[in-house]
Amino acid sequence: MPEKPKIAFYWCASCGGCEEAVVDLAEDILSVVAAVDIVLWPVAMDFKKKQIEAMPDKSIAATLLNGAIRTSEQEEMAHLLRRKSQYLIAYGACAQLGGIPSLANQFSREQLLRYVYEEAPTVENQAKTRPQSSSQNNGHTVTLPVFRNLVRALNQVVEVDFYIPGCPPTPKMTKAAVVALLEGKLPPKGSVLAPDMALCEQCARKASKPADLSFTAFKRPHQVMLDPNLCLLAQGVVCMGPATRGGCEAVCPAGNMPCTGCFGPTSRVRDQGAKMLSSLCANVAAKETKEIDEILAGIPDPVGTFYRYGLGTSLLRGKVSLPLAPAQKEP
Amino acid sequence: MNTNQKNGEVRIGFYICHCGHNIAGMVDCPAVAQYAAKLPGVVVSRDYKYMCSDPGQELIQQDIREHQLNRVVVASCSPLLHEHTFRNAVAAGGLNPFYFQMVNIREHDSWVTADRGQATAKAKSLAHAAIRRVRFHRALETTRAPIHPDVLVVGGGISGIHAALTVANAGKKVFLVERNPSIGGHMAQFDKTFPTLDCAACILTPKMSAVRSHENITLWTYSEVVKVSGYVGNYTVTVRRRPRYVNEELCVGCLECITACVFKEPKFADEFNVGLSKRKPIYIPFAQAVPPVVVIDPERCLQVRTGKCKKTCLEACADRHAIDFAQKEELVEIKVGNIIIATGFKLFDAKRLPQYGYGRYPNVLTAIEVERYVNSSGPTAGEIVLRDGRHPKSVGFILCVGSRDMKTNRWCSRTCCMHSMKLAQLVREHTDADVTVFYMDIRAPGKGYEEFYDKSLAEGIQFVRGRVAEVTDWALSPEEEGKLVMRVEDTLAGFVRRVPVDMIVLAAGMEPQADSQDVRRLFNMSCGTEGWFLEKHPKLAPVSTFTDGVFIAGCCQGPKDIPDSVAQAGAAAAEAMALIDKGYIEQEPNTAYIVEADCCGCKSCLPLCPYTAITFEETKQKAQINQALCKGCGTCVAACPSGSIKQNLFEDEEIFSEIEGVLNYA
Amino acid sequence: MPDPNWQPRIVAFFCNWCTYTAADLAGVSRLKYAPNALVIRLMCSGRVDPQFILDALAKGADGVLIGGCHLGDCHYVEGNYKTVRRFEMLQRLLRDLGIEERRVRLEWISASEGERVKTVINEMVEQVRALGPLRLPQRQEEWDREMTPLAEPAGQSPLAPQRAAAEVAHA
Amino acid sequence: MNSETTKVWNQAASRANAAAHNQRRRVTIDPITRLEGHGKIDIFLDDQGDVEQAYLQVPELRGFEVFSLGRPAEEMPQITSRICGVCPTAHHMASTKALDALYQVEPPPAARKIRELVYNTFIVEDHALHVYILGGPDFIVGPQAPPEKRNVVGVIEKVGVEVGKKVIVMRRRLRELIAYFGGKVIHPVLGLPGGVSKGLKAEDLPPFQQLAKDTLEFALFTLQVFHDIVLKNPEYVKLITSDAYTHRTYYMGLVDERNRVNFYDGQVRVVDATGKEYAKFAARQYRDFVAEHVEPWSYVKFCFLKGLGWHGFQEGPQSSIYAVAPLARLNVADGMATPQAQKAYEEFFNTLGGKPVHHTLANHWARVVEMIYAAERIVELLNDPEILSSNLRVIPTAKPSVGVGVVEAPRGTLYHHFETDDQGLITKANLIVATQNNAARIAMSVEKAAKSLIQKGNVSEGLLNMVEMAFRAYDPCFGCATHSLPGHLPLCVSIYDRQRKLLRQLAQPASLPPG
Repeated sequence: MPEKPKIAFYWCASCGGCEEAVVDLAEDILSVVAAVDIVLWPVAMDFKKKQIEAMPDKSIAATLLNGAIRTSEQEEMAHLLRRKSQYLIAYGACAQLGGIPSLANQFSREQLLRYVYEEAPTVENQAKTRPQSSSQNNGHTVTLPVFRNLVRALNQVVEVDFYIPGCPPTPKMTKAAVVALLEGKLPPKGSVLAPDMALCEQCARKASKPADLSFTAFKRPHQVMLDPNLCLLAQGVVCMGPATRGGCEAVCPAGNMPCTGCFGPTSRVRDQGAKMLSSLCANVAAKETKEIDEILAGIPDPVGTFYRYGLGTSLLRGKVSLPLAPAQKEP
Repeated sequence: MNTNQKNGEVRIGFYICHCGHNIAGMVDCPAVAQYAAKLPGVVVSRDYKYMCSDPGQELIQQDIREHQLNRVVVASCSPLLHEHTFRNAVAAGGLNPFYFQMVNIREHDSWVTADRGQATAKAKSLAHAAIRRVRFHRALETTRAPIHPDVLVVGGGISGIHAALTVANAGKKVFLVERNPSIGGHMAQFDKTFPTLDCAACILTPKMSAVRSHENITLWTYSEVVKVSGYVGNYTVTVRRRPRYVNEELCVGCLECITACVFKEPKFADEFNVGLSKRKPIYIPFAQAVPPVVVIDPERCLQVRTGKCKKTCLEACADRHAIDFAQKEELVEIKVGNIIIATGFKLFDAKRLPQYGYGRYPNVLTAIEVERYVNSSGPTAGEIVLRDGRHPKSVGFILCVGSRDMKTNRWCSRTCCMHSMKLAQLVREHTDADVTVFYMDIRAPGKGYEEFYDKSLAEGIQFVRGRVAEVTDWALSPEEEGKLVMRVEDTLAGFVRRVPVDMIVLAAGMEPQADSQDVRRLFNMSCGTEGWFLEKHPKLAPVSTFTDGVFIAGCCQGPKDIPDSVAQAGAAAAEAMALIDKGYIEQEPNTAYIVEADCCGCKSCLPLCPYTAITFEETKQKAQINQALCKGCGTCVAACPSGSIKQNLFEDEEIFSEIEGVLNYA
Repeated sequence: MPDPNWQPRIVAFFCNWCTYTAADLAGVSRLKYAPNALVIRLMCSGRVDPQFILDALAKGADGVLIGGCHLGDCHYVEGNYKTVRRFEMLQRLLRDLGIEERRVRLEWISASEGERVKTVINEMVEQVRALGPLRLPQRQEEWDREMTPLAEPAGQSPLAPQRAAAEVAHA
Repeated sequence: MNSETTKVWNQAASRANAAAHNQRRRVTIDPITRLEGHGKIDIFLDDQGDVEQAYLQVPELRGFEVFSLGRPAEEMPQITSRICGVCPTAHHMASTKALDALYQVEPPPAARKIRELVYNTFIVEDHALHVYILGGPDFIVGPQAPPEKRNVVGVIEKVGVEVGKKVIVMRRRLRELIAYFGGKVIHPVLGLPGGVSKGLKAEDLPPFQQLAKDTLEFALFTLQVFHDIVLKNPEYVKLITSDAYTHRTYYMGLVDERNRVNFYDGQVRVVDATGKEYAKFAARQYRDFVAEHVEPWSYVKFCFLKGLGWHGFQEGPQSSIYAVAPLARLNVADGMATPQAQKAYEEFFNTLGGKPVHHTLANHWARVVEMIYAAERIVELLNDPEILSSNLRVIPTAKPSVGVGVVEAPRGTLYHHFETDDQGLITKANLIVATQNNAARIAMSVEKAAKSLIQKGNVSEGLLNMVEMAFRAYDPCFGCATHSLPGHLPLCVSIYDRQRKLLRQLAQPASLPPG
């Protein structure tokens, strides 16, 4: 029988939701598994890194890698799998856009470590001990991976062939992508394997949006009784749907909450946040700067609102004035 | 289409223009050309003395043929000036004209940069941007929109009248809208006109009645434009017609109603005679008014104000029933293709210069007042008298009142010198008073104007060079008793003089109309800082504005005399007719369009379009842009959250590549 | 560290009808001003996509200037109102991302205000000069330098020793 | 320890020794990269080749507390759920409850019930995952079974493919219920201060009631499986109660007003090694009782009882270390709130010799008891007419300042603590998660297992699994623990000799199913 295509799954700085998403293929996953030869799946099965290294380059048909990249180890694995795979696929928002972890790019590495290990309310650490990439403990040298200054999306570390968006991606899309892989029916390199149309298309509330909507106030979800049928923007709640790639079938609006943009922008947009900002603000009703500012004050956290999942891959990539910690010695 | 556009490879020709020394004087053109030559895609890179010249354009066409260019970049002056020239050149070379990009290195570089090195560097950056940008250009077709042949003329002064007649004589329909009850404007108030001293009425009245009788002219006096929408070739204009309570068709101007009015005596200031005479609530603006019909002043008429009046006027007009108190204000909507603005000027209010005592000393007059005095149909039937009825023995003219003055208006009103000399001569003619003209400079730069100055001198009019410091009735010597004394430094004699006279005439300058800002917004024009309407180009498009199909004539554009006003009016008429006879206007293909496959129907763009060009296609559940209505501002393009709206000539890629370009050259 | 012969680089987005024309007027009037502003012409300030501003900064601009018609004078009725609304929010966003508000400026300059083009650009250049270089491309390069050890072939990677040991093991 | 096991060990051990000798004592079985961020264990031997010290490490960190600063508080349920995609519902709910406290709003009864319904559904689904797929293999298939059998495939062979299917289908249906309310099952969106975003439509109730029935049936069936396969096997019971897997520490868990186990709400109760109540407190007081200790060799912070102070990794009377998760919950509670669960609860303690039970491996059994309670609770809630009410929200009006929320995550007590400005923007956040509470005890379990099993440098695959069992019983989630990466901890053990040379590295797969 002909050799089955080798597939690898791998995770970096992710929450595991992407892995669960694969598991959520439920019954379907069996058919997928039957068709391929999974050579690497950390949460699921044993493997030897040596086996991967021993493989000829490009001998893995495709690697689906989820999670952002924050440590030296994750970088190294990304490079290894890039070498060994014909297709490297960024799976999920973190690998594709940096994801929620990349919100950390608004803060410095030092801020992060200081708070977590010294300032957090429950920490008792007079000695100001901090995890070290290499530490001595009664004569034992114990090592940890290096914690980078920035959170990165996969394509900021290695070349990426395809992207499967979502936090997490839907089983449906995952299956479709794997099938496309198996049948070799792949779009041009660099494509996002999801519809290239914004989410509203799929939203049950679409028809309820008035044609002449302009904003006299922005409301935060907890401040209003949310109408389960009316377009959330029409209710003054910021919904990222118009600036977000479709494919999830508008599950968050179905849960009566606004879209927060996890599928990222369409292929025609370079910076999802800037675009959403542009369209929202242009439609603000007020003309006087003072009134405009009052209305816009209804969006207290522009970064978190417009770049919830994409700060790491936005045009600015994070807070540009962050002090950099000197590149640490590898253990 | 020429084959150059078929093959995928981009072949750019780059040309930098010396513009004589205008550019080459500050920018090292050969260096820029060498720099550009090395940029990707550039196959030809040249510098040339005058790109806009025929040989310059021919150069481009040749290269297109010989080097199979499929993109052209010209670095020269502002695209607002020559973009079309070069597009045509490119088209003549067999290339779609929109494979062209222009770089403005004159207005934006060589003319504004002091250092040659910096200017050259800037030119390179700008060139780099254009070379990157042009790569993304696509073949586009200009679209044509039909032009409505009718023309609107706003303002019934000499400029408006002449423009209206010119257009009407060419067989086009014209709407002439005038705010006052009669057309004629300031010129109708003049007695004679310089430098020929022929009677203003004699030359104006025929034109006025011609307007009335012209089959192609619809004259709406006592009316104002209140709303304008649409664009060149297709304007929709709303005009408010105020009720004059007199049916223009029925009134024959017999004026019996005026005699019959319950007010036995005229007791209200007469606007035409600038308050020097009185009129009744029902009146005719002036003898030669057009339309020659009476008008009822709603502020004054008892019937209109209180509804309690014997209405003796009605009886007087019993046979014609021309008087109609039932008249109401009406809004009329008309469609026109072009608009000529001739809203004129307002005179400087001499009271703003208290040192001249206007309004404090009865015998300090303004030029226009004297103008009315000397006019035989004026308040004194041509007699120049002091307020006490005596004839002045001496008269002084103060020039530049509210002109060339940092405290009021900086500009020269251009007509006051001539106007004052004219009045001076008329004063001499009507009285034998001594006339002294106090001036800063005599400006007589027109045909026969200098001669007119000589004539004034010959007639014994005194000219004292110096700006009058103050006018006072405080006599310091017996001969100053009962006179107005002008204190002035005679800058030629070099000492301060006190000159006692009986009458002082202030040559008040011209100012933009009080409501020029509103009018500007109404017609989407720009104003200069002084408030005069801004022409598209001071030299090359003096009667055009930045809004296509809106032209300006006469003093609304800036102070000028009658000949200039008439000339401009003719020019404006000609511009309008040029468009009309062409029959259509070419629209820059910079419209926005929606890629249907990309649009998710989020409706974010719909409220943004001021021209309602974007509509929502219910069946497809997608937005659409009506190319005919789109003006190409690109606001919706910037706002489309999924990047599904594109703009011809201003595609995202084009602008991003321009950004890269300008930043690329370090 | 800042390079001594650094000159501020400002990308200017000017609307065709007012500010671009005003800049032409400044030229016709031969007003001399700083050469640091590079003008990109758009039909209306309403076309200025916030992406353009971020992209300009990310690609090396030290400042961005947007010029449009005065409010109420927009050639397209209300385009500039959309601009000012976007601008207000963008300023907050930039502040949160560590970019000084004074690097991005919105100015209404009518076609007749050539003098104002000169003043605004000169001011802008000076205030950006005072802020110093933004150098985002360089900064992002510096950010990514921490990765370089791993960008090299696996052999040189920090975990090499372990792997070496491993090879021995399986020899 | 039975002879079979011993045999396997000795064979493996001798192989290993030979290998070690050939390669000058530098053997590496290298799966380390599989374990990035998912924890690794370094074991240091002394000259005799006995264990000197073992380090359980977690090498990752994301710093949610920091990048939450300045964000609107109401976004926390959705942001913090990204701490872990395996138990997003736990984080979502803890944050949501913190928001109730922050805005001082009491959700309407229906909203509270929907939250509880979703939460208990999540508990069953997650416990099922562990019992059958993650931890289960150790028992169902057996600790001595070869690694390739020690996963869901092996489980299915043992219990039959029908059961395997049943598990997968059951989990899918339960997750569909969560998605119904939460929009998504991974990272749901229903939680708002003062309520939930979405209610239950009458027409959708019947299928869910059916699901509830099936769930209870499934839970009871699971107990049966546990009986048949585990409890009927004296070997297992011996293993469970063996000293290698026993620690005398404090226990912490959430209890209702009658001190019965509750996952969603109640007071936190702490009992000492003798089962005596050490403390009982409301969530907002957690800072008086819980403290975190930092070690330079791990990104995870180790919790201990603040009042007692940090005394290192030790058990017994000196210990300030406590455990959470199923066993702990049963230990701190006086009983279960539902009949069937209560029965199972009593049986649990009777069999294992009364409260408190200190045997780490008993967690598996406790987990099954909890499944039954959760299932019964689901039945109750779905038969409560109020569940259909459309009164689901109270709009907060109070000025926000501080809010602490606590829930029992499947892996133990979970605290979310937020402070905000008047606008409700986060000014301070602190998150103490299940596995962090357990971290110290897990480390101890591992070291204890290692010490008791590794002698004279003899190391074997079998050992590794025994060590792995020591912590897998906790079903630790180091993703949660560091607010960083998830992972039903796959294990890598590195063993160093006296010269601190890497002696060996051993690895086991974590056991999610390939299908």
